[in-house]
Amino acid sequence: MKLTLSDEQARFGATLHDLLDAADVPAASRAWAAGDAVPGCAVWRRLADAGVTALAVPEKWGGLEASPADLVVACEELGHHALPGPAMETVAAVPALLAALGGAAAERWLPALASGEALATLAAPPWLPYAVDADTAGVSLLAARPAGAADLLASGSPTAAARLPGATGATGAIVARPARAAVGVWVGVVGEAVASVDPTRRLFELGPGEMLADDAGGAVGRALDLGALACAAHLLGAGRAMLETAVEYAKQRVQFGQPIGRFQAIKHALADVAVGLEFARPLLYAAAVTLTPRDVSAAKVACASAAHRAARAALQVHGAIGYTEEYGLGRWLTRVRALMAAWGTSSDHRARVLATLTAQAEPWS
Amino acid sequence: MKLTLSDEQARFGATLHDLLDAADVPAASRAWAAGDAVPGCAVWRRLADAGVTALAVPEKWGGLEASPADLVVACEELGHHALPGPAMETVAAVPALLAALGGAAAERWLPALASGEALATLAAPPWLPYAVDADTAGVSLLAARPAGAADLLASGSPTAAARLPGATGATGAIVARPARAAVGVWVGVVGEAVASVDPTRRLFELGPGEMLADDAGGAVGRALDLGALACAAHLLGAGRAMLETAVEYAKQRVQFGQPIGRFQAIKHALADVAVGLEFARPLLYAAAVTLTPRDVSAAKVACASAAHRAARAALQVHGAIGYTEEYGLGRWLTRVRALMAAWGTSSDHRARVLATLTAQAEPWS
Amino acid sequence: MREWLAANAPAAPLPSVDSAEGDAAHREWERLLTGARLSAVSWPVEYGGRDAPPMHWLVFEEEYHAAGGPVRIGQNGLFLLAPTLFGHGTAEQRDRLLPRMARADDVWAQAWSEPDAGSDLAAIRSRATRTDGGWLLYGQKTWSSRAAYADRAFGLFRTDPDAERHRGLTYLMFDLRAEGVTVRPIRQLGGAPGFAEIFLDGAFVPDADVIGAPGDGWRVAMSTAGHERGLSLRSPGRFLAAAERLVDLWRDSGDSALAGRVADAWIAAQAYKMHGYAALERPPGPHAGSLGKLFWSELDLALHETALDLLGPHAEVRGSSRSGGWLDGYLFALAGPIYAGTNEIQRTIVADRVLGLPR
Amino acid sequence: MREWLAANAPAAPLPSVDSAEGDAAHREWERLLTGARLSAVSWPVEYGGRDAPPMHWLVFEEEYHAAGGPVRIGQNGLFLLAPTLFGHGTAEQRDRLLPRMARADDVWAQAWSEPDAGSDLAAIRSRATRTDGGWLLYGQKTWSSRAAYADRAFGLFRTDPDAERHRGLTYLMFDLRAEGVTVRPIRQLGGAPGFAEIFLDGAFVPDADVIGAPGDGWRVAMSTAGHERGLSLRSPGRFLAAAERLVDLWRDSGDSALAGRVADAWIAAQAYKMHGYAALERPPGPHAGSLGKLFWSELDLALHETALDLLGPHAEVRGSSRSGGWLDGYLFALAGPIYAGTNEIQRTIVADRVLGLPR
Repeated sequence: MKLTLSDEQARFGATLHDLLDAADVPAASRAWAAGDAVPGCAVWRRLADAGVTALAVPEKWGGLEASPADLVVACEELGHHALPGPAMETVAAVPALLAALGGAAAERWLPALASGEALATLAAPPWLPYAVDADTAGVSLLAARPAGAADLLASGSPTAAARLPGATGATGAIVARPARAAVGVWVGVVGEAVASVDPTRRLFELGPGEMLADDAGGAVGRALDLGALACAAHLLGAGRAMLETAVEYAKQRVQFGQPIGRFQAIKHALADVAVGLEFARPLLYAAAVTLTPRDVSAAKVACASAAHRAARAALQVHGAIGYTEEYGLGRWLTRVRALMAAWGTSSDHRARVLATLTAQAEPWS
Repeated sequence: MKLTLSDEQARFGATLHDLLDAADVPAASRAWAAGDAVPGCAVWRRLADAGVTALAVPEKWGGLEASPADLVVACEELGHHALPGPAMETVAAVPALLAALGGAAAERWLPALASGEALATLAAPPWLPYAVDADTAGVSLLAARPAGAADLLASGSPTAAARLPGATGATGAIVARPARAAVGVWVGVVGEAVASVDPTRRLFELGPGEMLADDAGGAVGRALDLGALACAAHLLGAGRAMLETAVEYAKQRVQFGQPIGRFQAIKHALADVAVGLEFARPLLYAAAVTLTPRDVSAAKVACASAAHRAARAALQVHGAIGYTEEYGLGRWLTRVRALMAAWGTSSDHRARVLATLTAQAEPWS
Repeated sequence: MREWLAANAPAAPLPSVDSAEGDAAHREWERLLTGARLSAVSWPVEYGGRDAPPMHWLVFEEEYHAAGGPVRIGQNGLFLLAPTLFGHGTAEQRDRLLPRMARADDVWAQAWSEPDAGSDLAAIRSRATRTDGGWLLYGQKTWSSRAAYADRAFGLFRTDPDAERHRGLTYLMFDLRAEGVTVRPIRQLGGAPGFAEIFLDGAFVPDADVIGAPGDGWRVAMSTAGHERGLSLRSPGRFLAAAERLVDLWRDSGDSALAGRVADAWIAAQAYKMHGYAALERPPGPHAGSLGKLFWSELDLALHETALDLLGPHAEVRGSSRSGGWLDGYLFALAGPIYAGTNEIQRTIVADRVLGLPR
Repeated sequence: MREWLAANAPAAPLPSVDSAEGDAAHREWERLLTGARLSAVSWPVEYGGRDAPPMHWLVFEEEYHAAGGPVRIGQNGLFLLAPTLFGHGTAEQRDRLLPRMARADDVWAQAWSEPDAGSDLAAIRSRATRTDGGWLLYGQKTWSSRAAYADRAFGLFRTDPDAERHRGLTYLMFDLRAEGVTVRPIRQLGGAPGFAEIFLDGAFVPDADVIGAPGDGWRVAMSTAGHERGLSLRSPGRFLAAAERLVDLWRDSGDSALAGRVADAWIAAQAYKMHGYAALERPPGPHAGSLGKLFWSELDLALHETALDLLGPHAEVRGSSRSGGWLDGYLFALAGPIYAGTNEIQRTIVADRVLGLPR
């Protein structure tokens, strides 16, 4: 099993880090949140030049057909810089789904995704009731069961089944688990806009347009798992960024006559953050090797917890300044809060881990 | 509502504290654990002289018919000193049960309980599968449903119903919730001995002997609630003792050239303990006023959490010495661990709080 | 009172208090409350209150939040400045300021923190220099809550530049629209300007707007800080209402795996309520405010984090239609462990002054 | 190996290793393991090992714990002293000591802590004074794990009384049955004498039982401390086996409210396993042991506390028949955040040396 990065992978990550460091991501984020995707798309084009958008695209459609581990390296850096844009969708889930569908759909969009000409987004209730940045993406897909796109079950657990009122999210009523219907894939028709805690995540409901497949449950499930893996990597990168920021701030900020990083309360809180990140990482790499639902879920839970702990500690270390929109920390805080809820919540993924351990049916099969 | 102690109640607590401080409770505990109850019973007789064993006994049987708040004051001091002996049973649950049964049973035992001539114990599965100190108690009662004493439900929740394999505890199999049968009360016949984490809690299974009542669900439920309230007070007292001990130790113990109580990690951990105890106390007093199942459950959960947090922090502050049998801390550590599991676990009581809030049936009715 | 609230409380949430339209709407609401003499029930009748004992005030708060009453735009004034005026102000100050405060004719901002004096409040450097009939203010304040739309502010200024730390400070009130005052709103997570920087360059404060004696500001302020850390700013009502909503959300969700956290949050809200009632029966110790602040700030986070976990993928959605406003409440709760004395400061206070650990 | 374990691992748990009969039973088990050349698989063949690479050792540990293998009575020797002998000992020492260690002919105790040197190990005061052909030991050691029934011990002694703190210390091995040595067992929670005090009054240690150079003991010891804090003492196998048992317990209990904690504990055990495997691919940083110790000690508590909560009222019961041994495991897990460097010390190490925060 390969649980650490090769030198080549480490270099790839460092290259992306330098690329994003040189780009003005904070300015691109402000513009993106305000509806101007131009500076952000420019950064995405540079990432495409570095191969990021081609990683999950098969070679026959102009892609690199890279390993999921390479994908994880790239996605961690996107999270490390809190880049705006539909990252998990463009880099992981949508190319995986199109490649699995193959044929005309793959032919139509995969070359454009690989080259970076188009960004992609996806709605797949219940894990993904909203499609992020559907106003900017060149490819918007909807994966759902036909009966109203409301009952696509991400987990075999009764919990998740009973919980989600569906894409409209209006009632909160308990819904019974419906009889399984085949999962379809459509071109998405952009519907109502919804505001996210992360202002760079411009959420939209999607309705079904042109149908691309009428029975693609397996492909959709694997695509969502790849997206969840990418999301875990994104969370880990964001957590790492917040730890780095908090450590730097704690060295500089003076109160009571000394840098606050000398206070044991600060030291110990940040040490716990370091432990959380350190032990989430191997689960992420292991999931990239196996791609089993259980391992993907374990990675998502662990990375979300580690990122959440990092967010809480970093905010507490910064105090009020961390709570401002102006200071950079908020870009990660809000991203983490949003991604904890997307691509399956920790409740969903914990339930899936237990379901696989206690030999209940595999989801999406 | 009365949520603080009267001056008289505070004086009562102080009197008991002085009484127990003057008694050699550690020596009595060692003897009790070794099977010699004589020194412990001597302490109990002094408590009886101070009125403790008469608090829950009606006046007509020689008791004081005191308020539950007085009971809580006394029980907190018993926990504060980690006195050996069946405290919740003798002081709260058994007198309440016998008083509710009335008649011959009350006549037979209540005067002896009030005067301190006899200690009492109780088994009532599933909350109390074992009777503590049944080898020493003069009164041993078993409250159960007739069909094997295995299905007495402490909570209306399916969780608790499905969980407990019953008094024998052997299989751990899921049992379906049985049809309700009436709750009977028997004189207990001492069965197999079981070792508790707290060596002063000498556990025994009880079998049914002479039947005292064949349909006493309400009385048993109220008695168990009074016992759970007393248990919560005991836990709070134990938590307070551990906080006091840890604070004293942190002032004395020098490492790295200064008292460890000067280190922020120690300070903050103990401050969190103080917060937990401070906010558990008003729930305890409120439950003593209302005696509703919901308030008793809230108090048990909060006092157990506060005591558990105190135990963890106190052990960590003490380090290895806290882990020894010789040093006193272990008396409280093991008592708390045992009482967290007795008189309804936190899972049971949380489920009961939610059941009452979401308007499910009241238990024991 | 319950009927009045049921009849008059806004059916839909008002716009954010930290927006121009929200500011106007919340001031309007306060005038409505004042009309029913409900804006400051615990004040003496002469200032528009009802002389309500603290227990009644707690019940008012429970009813207010249970009815979904809006955020109190005047809370800095009502819960922080007013107690200071009752304790240290003059009759003239009370007569002049309190009725306008109750009606939200004057909305008050806090002006405590400075860039280098956050947790370390005694490090204040903004100064007030003596001038004819009053003082001239210089320096910078920050994290001034509500200052973007407020009318007036109160805070500490150094009047004796040679005195160290918490000596030589004076408690002053000033007009945010006065000459020499520049307010720069700070946008916070979520985008609303919940607080602001205040730049002071010679703004005039008449002697009549000094509270207590010049140089005695630390002592005066600590009584306000006690109020901020204590019950008044964080009455149990808000948490109790949130806990009830959380239980409803949980019941509707059917997510049994989160039952324990829901129960614990509800129990903690009850504990906070009972603790408040107990404090009315017997005055709590001098540092009860620190214990309380640690408890309510963690309770508020637990309530909101549990709710977000119950909301599943809708947890990232702003506003109230899809996520019941929990996300917005969460962003507010995140600030709890930071403001009014960080929780780290509070834990040290508890350890040193309540437990007596060596400093 | 799996078959051998299945065929030979004791069906019922052995008596506590800290009792006379348990000591004998565990030594007997080690001899059986040695016979199958499984007691020290990672050692060179010449000392009774199999030259197994670390990955195979991890797999051995997983299989060992999955099969319910007993506590390793020789673990102080196998996992702490042996690496020190391989790194700093002489060939003569290895030849003389390792085969007896593998067979549990010699069971080793640690002798690090002293009454005033717990977390602050550099404050050691026990001393070794020079004599003809060796050293005489004086002073007191405490929290010496396994010393009640062990044969020999290793630890640090001050050989240069004028040197400060961690200078002037020497790493020595001594016989617990020798003249001048008194062992006083300390009963711990649960009643077993898991550790002991050692009183030293002129016990003789020949030069052959010094490891490394006299005065160089701190450096030698830190390599052992690294082992103690690192993987070797806490291989993932034990936690993985416990996590599997926890999932079984949860499934049988049907307590859905605890599902989240069960899943988190299982995930954490997996994380610890994968972290261990990753460390084999690429050597971890110098303070990985501190990160790991924080993680496994909290993991161990989480596993056992969750299990006790699942056991309901049976959680207070000792032994394995009614509570599956979880309570006894919990008492052991409670010591995790204390020994081998308290978690407070470890957090400070991580903050200072991994994160670079100011000291």
